[in-house]
Amino acid sequence: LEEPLLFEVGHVETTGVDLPEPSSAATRLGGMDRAEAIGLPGLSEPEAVRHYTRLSRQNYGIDLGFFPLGSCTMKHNPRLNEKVARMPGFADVHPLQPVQTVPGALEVINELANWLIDLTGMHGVAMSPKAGAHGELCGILCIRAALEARGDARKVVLVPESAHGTNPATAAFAGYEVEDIPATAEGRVDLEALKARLGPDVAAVMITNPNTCGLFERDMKAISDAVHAVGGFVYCDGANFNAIVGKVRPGDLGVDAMHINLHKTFSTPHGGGGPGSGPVVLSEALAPFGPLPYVVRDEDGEVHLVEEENADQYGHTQAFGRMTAFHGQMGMFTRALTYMLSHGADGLKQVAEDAVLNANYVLRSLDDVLDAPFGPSGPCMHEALFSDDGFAEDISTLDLAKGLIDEGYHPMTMYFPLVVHGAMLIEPTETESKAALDQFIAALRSVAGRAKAGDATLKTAPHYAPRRRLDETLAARKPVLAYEEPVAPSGQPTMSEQGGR
Amino acid sequence: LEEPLLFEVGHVETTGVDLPEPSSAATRLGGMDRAEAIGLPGLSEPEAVRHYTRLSRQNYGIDLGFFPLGSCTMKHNPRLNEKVARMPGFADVHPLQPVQTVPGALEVINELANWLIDLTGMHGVAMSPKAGAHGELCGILCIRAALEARGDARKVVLVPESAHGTNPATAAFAGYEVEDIPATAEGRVDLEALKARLGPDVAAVMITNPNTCGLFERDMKAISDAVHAVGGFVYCDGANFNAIVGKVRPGDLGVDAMHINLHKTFSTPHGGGGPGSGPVVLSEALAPFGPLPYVVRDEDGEVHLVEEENADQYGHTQAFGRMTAFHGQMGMFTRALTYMLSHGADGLKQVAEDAVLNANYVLRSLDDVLDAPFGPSGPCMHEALFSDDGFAEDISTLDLAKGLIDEGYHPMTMYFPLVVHGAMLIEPTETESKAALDQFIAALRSVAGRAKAGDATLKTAPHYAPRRRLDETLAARKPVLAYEEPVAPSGQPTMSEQGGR
Amino acid sequence: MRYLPLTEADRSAMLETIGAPDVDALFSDVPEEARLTGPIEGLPMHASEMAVEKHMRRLSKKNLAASDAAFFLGAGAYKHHVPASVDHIIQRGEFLTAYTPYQPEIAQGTLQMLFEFQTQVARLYGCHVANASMYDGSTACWEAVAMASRIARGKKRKVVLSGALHPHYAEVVKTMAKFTEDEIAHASPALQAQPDNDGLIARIDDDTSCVVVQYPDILGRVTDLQPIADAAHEKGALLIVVNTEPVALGAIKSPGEMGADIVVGEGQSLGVGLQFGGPYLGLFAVTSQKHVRQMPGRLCGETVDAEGKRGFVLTLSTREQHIRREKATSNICTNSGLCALAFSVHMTLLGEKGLRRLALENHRLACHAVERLSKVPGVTVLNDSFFNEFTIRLGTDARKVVRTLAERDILAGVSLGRLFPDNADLADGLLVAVTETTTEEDIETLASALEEVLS
Amino acid sequence: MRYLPLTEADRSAMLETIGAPDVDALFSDVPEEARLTGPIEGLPMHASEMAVEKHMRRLSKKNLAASDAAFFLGAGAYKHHVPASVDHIIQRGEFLTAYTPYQPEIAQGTLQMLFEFQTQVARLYGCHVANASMYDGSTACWEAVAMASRIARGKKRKVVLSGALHPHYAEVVKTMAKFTEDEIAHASPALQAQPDNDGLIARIDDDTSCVVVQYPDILGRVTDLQPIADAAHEKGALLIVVNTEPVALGAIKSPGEMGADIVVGEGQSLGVGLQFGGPYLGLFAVTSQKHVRQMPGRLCGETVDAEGKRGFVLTLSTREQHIRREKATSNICTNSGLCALAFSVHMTLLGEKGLRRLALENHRLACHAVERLSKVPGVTVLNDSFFNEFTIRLGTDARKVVRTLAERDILAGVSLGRLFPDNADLADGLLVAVTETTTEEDIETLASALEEVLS
Repeated sequence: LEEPLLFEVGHVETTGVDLPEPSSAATRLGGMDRAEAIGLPGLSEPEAVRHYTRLSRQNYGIDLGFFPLGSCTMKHNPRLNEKVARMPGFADVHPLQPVQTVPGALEVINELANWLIDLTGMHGVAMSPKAGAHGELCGILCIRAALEARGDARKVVLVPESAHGTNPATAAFAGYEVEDIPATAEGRVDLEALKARLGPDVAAVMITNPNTCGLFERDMKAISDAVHAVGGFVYCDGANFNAIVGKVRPGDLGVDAMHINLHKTFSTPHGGGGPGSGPVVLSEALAPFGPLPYVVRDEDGEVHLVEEENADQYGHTQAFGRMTAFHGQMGMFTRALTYMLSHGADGLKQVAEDAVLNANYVLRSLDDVLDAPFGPSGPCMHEALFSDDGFAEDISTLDLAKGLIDEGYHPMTMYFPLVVHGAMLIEPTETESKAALDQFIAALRSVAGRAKAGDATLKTAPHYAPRRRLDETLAARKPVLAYEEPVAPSGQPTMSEQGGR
Repeated sequence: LEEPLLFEVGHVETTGVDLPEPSSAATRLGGMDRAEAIGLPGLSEPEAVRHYTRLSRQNYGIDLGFFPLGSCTMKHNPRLNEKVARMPGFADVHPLQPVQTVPGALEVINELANWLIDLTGMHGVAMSPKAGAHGELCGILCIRAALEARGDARKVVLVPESAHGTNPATAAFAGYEVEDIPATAEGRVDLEALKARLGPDVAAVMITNPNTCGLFERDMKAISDAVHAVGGFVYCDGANFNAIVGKVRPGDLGVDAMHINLHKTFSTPHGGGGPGSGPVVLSEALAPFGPLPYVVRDEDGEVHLVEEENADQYGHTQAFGRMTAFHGQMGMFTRALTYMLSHGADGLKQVAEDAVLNANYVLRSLDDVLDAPFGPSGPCMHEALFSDDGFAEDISTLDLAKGLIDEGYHPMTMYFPLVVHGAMLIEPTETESKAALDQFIAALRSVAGRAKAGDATLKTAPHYAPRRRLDETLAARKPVLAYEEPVAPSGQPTMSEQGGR
Repeated sequence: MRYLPLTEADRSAMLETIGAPDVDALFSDVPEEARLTGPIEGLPMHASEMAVEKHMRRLSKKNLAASDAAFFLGAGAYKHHVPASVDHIIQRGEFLTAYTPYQPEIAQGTLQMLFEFQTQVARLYGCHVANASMYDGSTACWEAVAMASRIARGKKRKVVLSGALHPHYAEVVKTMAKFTEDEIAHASPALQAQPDNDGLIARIDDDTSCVVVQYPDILGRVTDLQPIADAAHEKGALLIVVNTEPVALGAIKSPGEMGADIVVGEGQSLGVGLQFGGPYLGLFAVTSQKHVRQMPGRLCGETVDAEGKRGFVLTLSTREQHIRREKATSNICTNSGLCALAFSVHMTLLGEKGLRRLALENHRLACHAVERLSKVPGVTVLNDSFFNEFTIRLGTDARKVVRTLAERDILAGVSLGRLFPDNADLADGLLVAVTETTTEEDIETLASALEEVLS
Repeated sequence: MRYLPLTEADRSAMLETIGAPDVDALFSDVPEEARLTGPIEGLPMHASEMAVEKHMRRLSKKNLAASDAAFFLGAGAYKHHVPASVDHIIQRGEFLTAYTPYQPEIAQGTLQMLFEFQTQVARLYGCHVANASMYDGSTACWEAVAMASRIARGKKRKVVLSGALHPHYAEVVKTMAKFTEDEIAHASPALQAQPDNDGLIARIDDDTSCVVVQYPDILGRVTDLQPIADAAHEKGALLIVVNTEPVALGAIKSPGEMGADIVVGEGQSLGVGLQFGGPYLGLFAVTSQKHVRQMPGRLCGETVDAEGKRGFVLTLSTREQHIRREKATSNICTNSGLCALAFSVHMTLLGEKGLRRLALENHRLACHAVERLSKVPGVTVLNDSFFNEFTIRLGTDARKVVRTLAERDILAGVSLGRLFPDNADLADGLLVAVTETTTEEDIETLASALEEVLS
């Protein structure tokens, strides 16, 4: 089923929305009336529904099968959350409505904030960041604001080699120099090496815990104490919070700031690449610097919106500014709060336990056919890490991953973390059943066997997907980033001959 | 992607609905507590969503492609209709609520009834029939009630050979003997033959207009007059109303009763086989006998529900009874009314015009490669009819149809009407674009060429569908109509080894 | 028009291919005097999605939605919580916009679902085989009576209906019987704690093709059906059991276990919702293999494809009217496919554990309501046994009480006067249903309001 | 727990495979003093779908939904009618639950949609290339400023912001600039019929990396940008144009036509809805090919697969932080994929014809509102030009008037006092937005209420 481009089937005269014909009255557009053709083809509703339904079927999604993606926590998205987000009182309210008309919306933000604070053992939370990386930036800016407030112009942020790429990018964006922290042979931060580097020039250490090798940083508290001892702050990347939610509170380990990906741990849908949401929980030391706007509940239980004009009133005078125009990802807040209320404190603890149980089950069901570099040192957390050790010479991790597509699965995370050669990182999450894992394990065992035997058909996989391997080099060398109508000698220039199936 | 049966993946201890654990309090169930295991496996929500999403992908639907089904009017189902049907005031009201609490629901029924009356030029409408066949039965029962009311015990209903199978079935169900009416070589009812058969024993004639050959019965008015002249009634099968909606009113042609398939002409979704809805419009002679309950609007504009107890008050004392427990297919009424309001009188006329235009375009774009038995006599209405004349000896209409599946299409209606050998009936409807028709025509020309050339691969088509040809004989000879767990020697009896992909 | 893809240019090009001067030429077979020249008068012209939605929302808001009231209506239609994922699944285009699965190669989704549905219904009912759904409970009930007549081959003409059968169901049977000339024995029920099973049994004779009872019955009573089954079978009659609340069967014995031959019912409780009465979902099952070929409606069966893979098809369709014409076994053509899907998804989400818990939660709240309402001065509870619905007597015309309470957004139940308008003896009866959606606060609201109104 | 498929039996079997005595053994790396032994205190336990839905509905009902009011708010977020099919499509599991399309073989649906989206945005903006979306308009605006700095390679440090730029957007730019040490030139706008373009031009100097203007501006004014573009280019600065109402571009000239280098904006108007401010949709496009590799965010490009079939991939990702780490061109990782889909579907349904009609219908109703409101004693209309939003002066504190009217379910607009709390000169200004969802009755309601309140 091939589907042509919209620009090949649509017409500028077709519309799927009935609107009155324009009247001939004079406009008051300042003489800027748009005269030229824009080039936007339309489709009637039947055509549009079919176009997008067909396109959708070229996608893979959680609703169709398992996503063994490390660090991405692709879990089931409950349908209740979608229903709640569409309630008119949430979906159909304007961010600048008089606050008297939106107490329920403010309560949602406040309730969710309280859940996040309680689950992490922290002191405050900045709700407005729009995604994980935006949350990281917010956290680092809080740290910088706190340091500046005490007149401390530190220059360096320490980041482990195995960190998500967003960590060093964020630190650089906030004006810091980034230095690596080495890892032990066991895949954890080298505490002694870190201590040796710490000093008065270090603004912060950014740690991921559980780390990107799927291991818990046993020395986390000692790391925090050491960083605090030299006047620095500890930023924790919360992308892997799903492994410990309800089991461990980062605040108890000395963390100063941590972003929470609501689209990972709290199951707001990924949507093919967003929207996400990245609130940042903050320690007592950093909370005063959190950005505007935010929401507080007073002693009478009433909720209030704090913005620039009334920050004094609520004692929040040191905010470092505003990260986005409005209040953050409200549509994600309603979903995440619904998810939390559904699970409750007991259910969230079970989430972490089942996620870790599933990961260890995958690890131990595969470590006889795939090399698990940190397997011997004990259980993993929520994800299982393997290397390409033992593959036939010309078969790569990428080949194995594309072979998995032919078995009906999305590939795992590949070549990350960088500390392991040909890394494969598998995070099953708690919403996969044992039966689903058993099927996946059987499929992966089979592909792994072919990789070891040097099965050449893996080099050209996938064979049964909507597309064979795509030429990414061509795409980057000669970028075609927008459609352009072919110059047609005659006939209909907007309808290609390529056809619709 | 194979999907196992629910009974192979589910467990009786698994549930996707959180409910409190039963208390130990005594029950008041009359001692009839259900003790034995029932055998109903459950799935958690993630598993259930995936099970049904995967199943859905083995289906074909209008959202995916064109349905060239004659007599079935598979048109686009607007999404607004789905949204409206889910409004709480329609979806969440009980049929026995005090009428004072449901004036809006009664207005919907009344508004829709008025649209149907105006569009058909009839006098009244029975809204409660649940589907087309149920509506036919309702219409025939009205006729029988009217005849009985005048003490007239007629025994015969005349039905054309080309009629839908439901017509004779309905007449038989209502206690009538069914006799055929012959057709002319042109594919229409033979008026003279009909007149010759008419007499005082004929209760009714059941006609489909446009008929199942896709032709308008030119002599409809003359037929009606002749039937009325001998004291009989004219029933018109409304399955093909889409061809003439807004262009011709059946009431103007002397029809006494006609059911309307809301799930055809008025676009309520087929849903893989229902629910439908089959209101029956009635002439002045039959309207007094329509069943209860129904809805009337008084002179003050107020709407009232008429049931057994208050039929006197509204002068509806001759109702033949009740066809169903409640008020009919309310959920379909809201969708159909939404559809009508969207199109309006002008849009509905355009519907018929575009439907007929599309059908004639298909007819004339194919009649050089396929035999069109009634093609020479002039334009068709909303569907184009072809025969298997010219196919290679061992290739059947069925083979061609299954070959069309491999081209990405649902087959057309086959072997119906019976009056044409190897008939293929194609109804494009008005919601297919010219581009979609051109693709279909190209595909059908290609398959027709193969059928003429005797391409043996057609005999085993489809090759690219989720299943190859299925053994229907086996299914009927040894019916397996419910799942039974295999007797497992050990382990988990509810989990087959067959696996999920 | 947003739903019509043809452009004016398309129309011209197509007319040219056809060789017609204009669209009206295609309608030349329609006698000119019958051809309308413009849009039908008196009807509005096309309207935008926004305008139509506004109009329909206005009508919707005129109704009191069940969720906005203290709600106690039942009598054959029950308000249950439907999981959000049910609606998500039935809105998948591949289910919503699919055709009847006559082409099994591209309809395995619908067919496998129907096979699972049939199995679920058969097990719930304690039966051998269930069909792929019917219009609703009342028409399924009639189809069962007609099937019993077919099995009796016209030699037995009497149908015995329990007085405690839903009166609308009885009305549908009587309406149809007028035309098929079956004789219907029926009377309205007496307000007693126990149904009059002995009286019913006494009415069964050798001319009886079937006996129809409801379980739990219209007054909410639960009784052992085995004696009735035995009595019917002794006279060569079939026992047809009607169930209007499938959730009950998570708590009480199945009709199949107690000797029923045909079990029919309304499936609306699971997945479908109230919808002012339709579309609903008729369930139909038989306990004996020998009756399968006499069943009405569609059946989905297992088979294999040309490569030997398991697959599903509609089968035994020689019973159906599109094939068998005047010899068909039922009036059903379209059924309730999408409602069957909703039912099946909801049942799958529940599973046996969830269904049993749901049933017991309904019963627990109903027990609480019985206890609370029995303390209201003037109220007498009729039932000894019940599941989630029971009858109370108010000592005054219940219809008026219902209307009065409706003004306060309390939908107190279904008055027996509405169901049995011809029987004044029942006028003070009120049928009260309680489900998992009912809160203790709702029950208190009803009880307090009754205390006030009845004093 | 309805979302957790493991049964107790599964858990035991899995622990056995792992060789662990219990689940807690898997958490042995967590120091014992940090391990929680029971559920976190003070938080509720798990709840049924029904209970959670009820709680959330209660919170939802505390808010006044825009559809239940006479509604005139804009200022960067607009209420438009979104066709029902848009929501249907974004709820398809294959779109909703898909991951970022890093595996193009099984993500062509998302990728082709993004390619179409990029083309639609580029054409709407009169640009060459658009990216695959950003968080929202305000962050896109900041990313544009940062991009201009990158292009200036740190040699130019000054950013000139128009006073008529949305103050929240200006605030975001200023916040970020504090850390990157760009110098921001900005002042709040004067209440004049025409924006002070000459003043803006006068502030551009050789140290200016970019000039940022909004079009239509925060007061609703529409002005020719070409002179500003020319002035900027003369000093080697880039012109960044911000648009917060994409519907406007169906009626007025595109920024690309008038010399903009980077065009950014908020896409919420099409497909996305109000949602109390998020998630929204940042649009980002450039007019020159040479700036493509400096763009932030994801880009989708056309290529071929191993069989030569056309396909799409994410490309030029060496700009992105997951690859380039501290050298990345932006802070974006996750973007607004699903909102981009909603925008693209809505735009496809409109098409050029629909977009133009929609724009003119907005403008027609806005003209009507201007006319009607100008007749209210005490009201002065500021604008000469506008699209669907304009500024009126009330002669009294507009914030108070807004609050008073809100009590009558009239959401009268956004007061300039709320947007510019520090500038008392603006306190009597009210920004009024009118779209196709506004009825003439709504306008009359507002006008009458203002007559009453201002008298």
